[in-house]
Amino acid sequence: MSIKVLYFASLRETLGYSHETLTLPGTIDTVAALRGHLAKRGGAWEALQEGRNVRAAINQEMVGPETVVRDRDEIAFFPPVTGG
Amino acid sequence: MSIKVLYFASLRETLGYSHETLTLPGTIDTVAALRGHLAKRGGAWEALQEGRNVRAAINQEMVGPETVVRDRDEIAFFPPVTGG
Amino acid sequence: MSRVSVQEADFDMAAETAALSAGRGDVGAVATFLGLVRADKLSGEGSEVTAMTLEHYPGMTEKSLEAIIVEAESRWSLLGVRVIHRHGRLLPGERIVFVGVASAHRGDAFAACEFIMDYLKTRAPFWKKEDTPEGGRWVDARESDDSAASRWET
Amino acid sequence: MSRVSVQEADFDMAAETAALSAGRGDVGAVATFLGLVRADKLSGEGSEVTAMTLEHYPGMTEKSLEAIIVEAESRWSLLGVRVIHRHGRLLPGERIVFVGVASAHRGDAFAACEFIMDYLKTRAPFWKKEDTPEGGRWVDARESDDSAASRWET
Repeated sequence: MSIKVLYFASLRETLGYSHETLTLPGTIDTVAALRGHLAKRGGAWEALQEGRNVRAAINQEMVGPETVVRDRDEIAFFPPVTGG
Repeated sequence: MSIKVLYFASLRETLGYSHETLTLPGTIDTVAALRGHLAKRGGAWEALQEGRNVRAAINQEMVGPETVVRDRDEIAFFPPVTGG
Repeated sequence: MSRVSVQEADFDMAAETAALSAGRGDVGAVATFLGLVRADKLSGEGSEVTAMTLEHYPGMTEKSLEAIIVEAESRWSLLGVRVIHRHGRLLPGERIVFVGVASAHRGDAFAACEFIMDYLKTRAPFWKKEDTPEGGRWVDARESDDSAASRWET
Repeated sequence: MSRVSVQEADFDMAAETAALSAGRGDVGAVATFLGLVRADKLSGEGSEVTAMTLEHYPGMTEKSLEAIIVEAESRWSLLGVRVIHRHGRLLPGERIVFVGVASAHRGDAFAACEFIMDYLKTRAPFWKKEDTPEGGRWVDARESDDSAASRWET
């Protein structure tokens, strides 16, 4: 399946990417699995490893790690929010 | 002793007085005693009887019934406040 | 500028709010409250309110509001407080009361603003009389105002 | 007028507050909150903040703020809500966020205004980066914001 991934704030700066389009194998079917998949790129990408303080949204709604990722989803990763 | 007494809002309208200067016998030495003294005038003044929902201030500070009244005090009686 | 005003005249909420943080870099939060005359305010059943007249106890009103602010300042870390309360005859939709509180953080600003309003409602000597097509009627004190104020007592 | 705005431009708090009660007789209470850039805001130790840059997630910010308002409306009896949040580069003393809530009674207005700010602080995708003489630093999320938001969960 094909998804769009967005990165924001300090995570965007750490990774050096604001967004990318990915084609995923069918085994990567949850937010947690996607994070693990990306963290395996190594280097800066280890910022996405399990246990790091990263939040996720799918199609612009906050989601937990077990939420299912579907074809054409827009998935965002970012640090805890600090607005207001 | 000589005191000034003020009446406000519905109590002022009921009594038909906004203020008066009173010379009190020495036996009238608390707010409660003063209320009883005034209520004995009868008629509309019974609005000041014990048990009626009347608040008191001495020298512009809210006080309870047992507060002592002193010479030259400014004493106010009024219903519960409803501002804001 | 004094931080308490009891006046017949209307006020400029924007200027009052701006003054609470003007020229300083330590204010991160300003909470405000604005109370307005409602046309549908009812003391029990009854009809539309055509006007409201606010009576007060000159001298004591200012003193009681100042005391409420001092109490708020002893409870929270505040950088500025402004209270304005009008008296006289007001029409529906008109401003009655303004409370503005500045602080470094929002928690202090919100709590102090609500505290000041709750105490004002039970301790500041103002009384409302509503004009209706059937005549004037004094507004009864509300039980809910007493319970709101008593929340702050430990 | 939309009740949520996410914009670079400054806003007119007086006009926004007035709009919440304009032309209606049922609003008795308007609670507002204004958040400002502090010059002394510290992420840990550090020096003066010379500017603040707010990044956000376009689209999601508006959706999340709208969802927070809908949640507030389900909890309290509200007559109007307005939320404005700025992004981009802001100087100390500049306005960041405005929340205004109109209701018949003050209890609902205060609670909903504070609830919206608490949820905004933990759920709306904005991130602050402070400029200091030593360079830029991302602001860390505060534990106190999580606990403020969790107060509202039953």
